Amino acid sequence: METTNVDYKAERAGYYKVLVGLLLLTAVTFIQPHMFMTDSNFMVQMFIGTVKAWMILIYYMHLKGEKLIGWSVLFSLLLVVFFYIMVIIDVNHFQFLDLSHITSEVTSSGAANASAAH
Amino acid sequence: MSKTYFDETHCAIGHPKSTFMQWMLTVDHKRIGLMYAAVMFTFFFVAVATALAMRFELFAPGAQFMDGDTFNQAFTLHGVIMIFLFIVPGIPAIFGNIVMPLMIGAKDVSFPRLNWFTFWLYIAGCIIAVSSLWVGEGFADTGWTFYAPYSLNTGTNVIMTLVAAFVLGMASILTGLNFLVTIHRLRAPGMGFFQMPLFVWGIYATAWIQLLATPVVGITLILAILEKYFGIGIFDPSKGGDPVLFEHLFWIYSHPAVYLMILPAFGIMSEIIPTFSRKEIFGYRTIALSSASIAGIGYLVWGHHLFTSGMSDMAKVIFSFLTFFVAIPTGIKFYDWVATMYGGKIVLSTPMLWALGTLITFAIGGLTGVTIAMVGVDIHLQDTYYSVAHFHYAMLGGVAFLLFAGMHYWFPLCFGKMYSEKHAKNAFYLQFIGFNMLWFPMFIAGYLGMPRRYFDYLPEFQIYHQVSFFGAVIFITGLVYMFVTFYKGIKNGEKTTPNPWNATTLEWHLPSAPPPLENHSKVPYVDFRPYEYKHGEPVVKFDYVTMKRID
Amino acid sequence: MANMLNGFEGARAATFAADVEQAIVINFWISIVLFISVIGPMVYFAWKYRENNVKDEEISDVTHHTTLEIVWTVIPTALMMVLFWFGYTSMSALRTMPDADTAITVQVEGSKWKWRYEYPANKDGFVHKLGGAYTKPIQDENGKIIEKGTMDKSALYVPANTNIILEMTAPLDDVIHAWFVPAFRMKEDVVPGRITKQWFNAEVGEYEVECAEYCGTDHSYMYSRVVVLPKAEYDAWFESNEDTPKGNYLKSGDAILQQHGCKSCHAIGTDKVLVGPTLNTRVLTKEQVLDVINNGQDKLGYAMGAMPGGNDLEAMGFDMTTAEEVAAYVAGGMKGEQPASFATCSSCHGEDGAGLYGTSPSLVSYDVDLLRNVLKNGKEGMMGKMPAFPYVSEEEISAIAEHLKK
Amino acid sequence: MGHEYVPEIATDRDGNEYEVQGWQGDFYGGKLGFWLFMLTEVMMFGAMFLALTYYFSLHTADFVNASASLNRYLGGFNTVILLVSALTMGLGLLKMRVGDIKGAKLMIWATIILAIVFLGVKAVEWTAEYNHGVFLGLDALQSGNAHSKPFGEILFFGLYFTMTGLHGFHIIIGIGLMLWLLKRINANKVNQGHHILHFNIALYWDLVHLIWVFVFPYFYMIGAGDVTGGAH
Ligand code: HEA
Ligand code: HEA
Ligand code: HEC
Ligand code: CUA
Ligand SMILES: [Cu+2]
Repeated sequence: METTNVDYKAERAGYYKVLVGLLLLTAVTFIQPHMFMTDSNFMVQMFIGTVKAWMILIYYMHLKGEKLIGWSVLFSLLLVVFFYIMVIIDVNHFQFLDLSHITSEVTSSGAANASAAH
Repeated sequence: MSKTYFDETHCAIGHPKSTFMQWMLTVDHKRIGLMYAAVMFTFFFVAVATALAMRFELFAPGAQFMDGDTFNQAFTLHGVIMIFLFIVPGIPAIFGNIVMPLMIGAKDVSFPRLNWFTFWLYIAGCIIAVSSLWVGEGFADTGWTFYAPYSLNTGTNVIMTLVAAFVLGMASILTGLNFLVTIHRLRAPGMGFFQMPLFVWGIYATAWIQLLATPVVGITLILAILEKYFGIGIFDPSKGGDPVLFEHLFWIYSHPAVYLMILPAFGIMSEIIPTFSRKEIFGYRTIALSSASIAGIGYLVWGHHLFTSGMSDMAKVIFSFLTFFVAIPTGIKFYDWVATMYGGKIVLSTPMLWALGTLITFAIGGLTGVTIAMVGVDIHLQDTYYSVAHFHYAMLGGVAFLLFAGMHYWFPLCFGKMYSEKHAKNAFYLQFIGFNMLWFPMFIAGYLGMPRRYFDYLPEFQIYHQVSFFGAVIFITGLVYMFVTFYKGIKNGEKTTPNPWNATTLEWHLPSAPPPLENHSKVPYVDFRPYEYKHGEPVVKFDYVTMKRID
Repeated sequence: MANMLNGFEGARAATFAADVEQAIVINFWISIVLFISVIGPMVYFAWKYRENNVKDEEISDVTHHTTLEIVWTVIPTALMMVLFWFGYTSMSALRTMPDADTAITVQVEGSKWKWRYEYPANKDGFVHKLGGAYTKPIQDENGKIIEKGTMDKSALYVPANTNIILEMTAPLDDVIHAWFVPAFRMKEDVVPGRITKQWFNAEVGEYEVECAEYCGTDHSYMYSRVVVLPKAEYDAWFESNEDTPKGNYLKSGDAILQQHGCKSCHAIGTDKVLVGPTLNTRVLTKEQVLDVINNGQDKLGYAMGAMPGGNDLEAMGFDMTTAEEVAAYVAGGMKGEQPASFATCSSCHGEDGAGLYGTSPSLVSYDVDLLRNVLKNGKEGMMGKMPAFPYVSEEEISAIAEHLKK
Repeated sequence: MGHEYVPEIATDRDGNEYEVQGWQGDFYGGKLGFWLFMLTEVMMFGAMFLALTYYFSLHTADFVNASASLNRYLGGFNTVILLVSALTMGLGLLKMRVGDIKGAKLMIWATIILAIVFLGVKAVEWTAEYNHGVFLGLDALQSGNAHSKPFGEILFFGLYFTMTGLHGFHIIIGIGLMLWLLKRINANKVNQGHHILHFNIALYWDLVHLIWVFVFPYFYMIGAGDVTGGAH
């Protein structure tokens, strides 16, 4: 990043704008479970997270206009996504999952009590 | 006579007087590369000794001189050293350091001090790994795969081995990072990505794997350590944890890791074949791009190690399908290399012998890899000696053989001297024969149902193990022979010119052999392809003082 | 037992073995073709263009040939897809479970280092439980094998030409194993916490089972066998309450210890410490006793409850400074003068350390109560962790106790 | 280092001159290197989120239950703290780039203080959980005893302590790095013309924030709302 020609005021204003955006999104994070789309809570939360992450990457981390770095980031994210897809496909297609101990709901009689008391 | 990198060096801290300290603190990429070689070679002999001990034990059914536990520690030690201390850092740490910056006309890597630090991190990892032999309950007995829950239950010193693997992983990441930045930033002016020598492409593809795959195994090992200490439950079935998840996470790294090993080795092949065919390489671009695509596709196929793990059948089919697509770019490379030989003038010097020998052994290693990529067949062959033979053909007959090829090829560059061609060739023949005798019978034994990691076996398999034993003896004799030849070469080999092979790439256009401290006297301008030959002579010639082209 | 891998050669032992074999053969020929397509030209070029056969001016400078490049991309790709297809179909044959109604479902448990099989109840409601550990080969001093290893009668007995489904798992505190029959070309891991299944349909014969997933000390001895019987013979046995179609198991204490795999961890008759202590007589070491005095012991499940350790013990009047002395006394087999603070111990373990009527453990012998509790609850101590063996029956426990007394 | 470094010149056959990029004083190289390092962090946390998602897909209800018992307000407070600290960090870098060394230092101090507040809140949370009997090694997270929680909850809390712990560890390292940065600034090793260190530490801090952006909703928010009883 060049140090010449820094438009201090404009960049500072940019920082504040992004901050406001992020704060707003955080607020949405908080009210969403009580207000809207409550049945897909997890998805919405992750979506908001992604938007926030994108803003941080682009503005705070100056990814805008960075070709090489941008593609590298994208590539590694795509890899992670592929790992998720395959691993989750695998476990959810495991034929004998319902019979298996690791998915049984209750670990012991004690746990049954504990969750009953919940 | 001008000074070489043996005579002077830059240091990480201060300017020590003693030669010893100058080596310890050096930031010069060539010295660091040599030190890696020396250390690896030392540990390597530990692993070879364990391998020989295992072969002794397997000479006949029944316990010879080891019990089950000792044998289990032996193959773990062998696997861990071979993989984490030797072959994963292997070619990148040695030749990536020594020749890659020379090949792109750089003065050093991008972060020379980080390079120095990485070397010592590597040493720390080695020390932790090896010292766990004597600390606590002895070396881990988990196999190099550390499968949970076995690694969580066993009483041996798994934690130290895990920590060592983690530290070595860090070193590997930092090496990759350093090389990536170097290749992106420090190429000589005019050298685009498609003017880079193919070894640099191999290192580049490998560096991406080191960078992006290693952290996954790093965190997996940390999770295993936390599991052992705090019982977080992730891999513990009695708390709902799933052992299969560990296998996924482990192989997400460890499969790409096998391509991390082989890609720079392929790079060496791509250097040697055109040089000794006196001819420009066939299909430069496809070879370069296939390195990249092997690295890319390599991330997608880890599941082929889980064909019998209790993974869902759906995932088995998908992973089997994807696995075949790594074989295709590899095949393309093979055809390109052979096509390079067409119409050339083939000089069978020792490096070329090793390269051609490897074409044979790795073809066997790779094609048997394709066999076990067939899911129905792998259900029979998984965890038998068939897969052991496959990966020794791939790692020893592929990576280590090409490392040897590279050692012969760049020997004059590193030391300015030449080994005895006659002895080097004899050593090659011994090893080539010994190797095939050692591992080929194991394909048959594995197919007939000889499981791996057995210290005692059913009498039917004895004949295969015995042939294999004699193969090992021949092989290791050849190995020792080779190292003696090298040693003699270093001590009192003939002096050589900077370009004894008539090679074309930039590392041969140096003012002296061994190279001076800051490499090329001036950075050249690159407006040529890496392997240009005309009538068997390199096209590009330099004035080694001004580094201007004079052809 | 002339040939341990009985039945392998035929390659038709199980119905789907032929599919796998076919896939292997196809792969073999395709591999040969591909190998020759690379190595053939290589050898030829190395010979034809050898150094002194080529003049410098004759060296060609081809670097591209589009048609060739397409050919050597497309044809191998097609061949790879052929291989994938046969890999896939042979896997489908192996992995498509038959209809459970027409098949026999056997529960398989793999644990360190034995295989156990549990059948569905027969007409009388009797449940056959088979399997056990492999008897290791015996070597003389020179390492020569004088007696081959054997499964004896412990095996999986199934009828011929019938679909058998195996429902497999491992105990939660155990590790992964794999049930592998080379002759059938089948294997699948046995994973603690998961249920995995495989099936087969085989012809009469005996076939070796091997553990193919590394599992520790005796991984190399975790064999079992599948004995496929003519249907009538199987049915006759299944409806009976005979132990196995080959007769009943020996009920001697030694045989029981062998069958349940106790001997892979415990030496009996020698002082060698394998994984757990030797089971000659119960001689605790000083370290073991000290460990219990300091940390207590609450895994055994005696009626009296957990044994207090450290501070709790002191609160009962035990003098911690004499711990060493007491430990030495117990380790020495309770001979010589009794340390004064052993009084605290004897309030639970009895004057002579022989335990109190099954409510607290004996310190000197493997009585039935100690055995029962250890087998039921497992035992975790300073030597390590012994898994529980809940399926060892009451008679068997008595027989073991009887045997250990000798 | 690198102040007096004069780049080398390479000359082609026609005598045209090209500046050679050396490893010394390579701002972009430093930045690229650091980004690559951060990618390794992404992969590392990616793998942990993978384990988390794995068990979430198996034990969705348990996860939601367990999440509901976390203190969302403290978590939310920490989110805001990190948000503001990312701002102060950014402003600090901006000031450095225009040569306002004093302002930059002030901003770095502000970031450090916010980071410490974050850790403080974390400590309060963990103590509360400990007192509730939910902590690594306590009975509730062991199997087979009277207090055992269901599998999903054991796994949720196991990963919760691991991941927030690792994140906290990153914050601690960040504080160390910032203190070191201040030292370098005072020694005039980092200044307007040579601020790659400041730049990279700012990037690091953003990464720490970025990870929290996912850690927070994944642990604290999936159990929010009317699906379950809400916070305790
Ligand atoms: C350097 C290391 C290396 C390399 C390069 C490879 C390369 C390959 N490997 Fe290998 N493999 C290992 C190291 C390696 N492997 C290790 C260490 C293990 C076991 C780990 C353990 O369990 O401990 C293993 C295990 C392993 C398994 C699991 C076996 C099991 O546990 O059951 C599988 C299954 O698919 C597999 C497949 C392949 C394939 C398809 C390739 C392909 O990349 C091969 C491509 C090469 C060729 C195809 C040959 C050359 C080309 C031609 C001759 C041209 C014509 C051919 C075609 C166009 C197809 N490997
Ligand atoms: C790079 C990897 C590598 C190499 C080279 C070797 C080399 C050899 N290995 Fe093995 N091996 C493994 C990696 C390797 N191995 C792994 C990962 C396992 C699995 C472990 C597990 O199950 O967990 C294994 C398992 C394994 C087994 C199976 C154990 C079992 O399952 O029961 C056996 C059995 O005989 C064996 C033997 C040998 C022998 C005789 C050699 C000989 O060929 C030894 C001679 C070696 C060489 C000749 C190499 C030469 C290289 C150099 C000399 C380099 C010099 C270095 C520098 C100058 C820097 N190895
Ligand atoms: C996987 C290995 C293993 C197997 C199989 C095994 N044990 Fe053990 N056993 C142990 C270990 C380890 C201990 C020691 C526990 C300790 O540290 O106190 C032990 C302890 C014991 C003890 C108590 C010893 C003492 O003095 O406190 C008895 C009795 C015992 N085992 C009997 C058996 C019997 C009977 C069987 C078979 C049915 C068996 N064990 C199978 C590993 C095993
Ligand atoms: Cu059980 Cu290997
Ligand atoms: Cu693989």
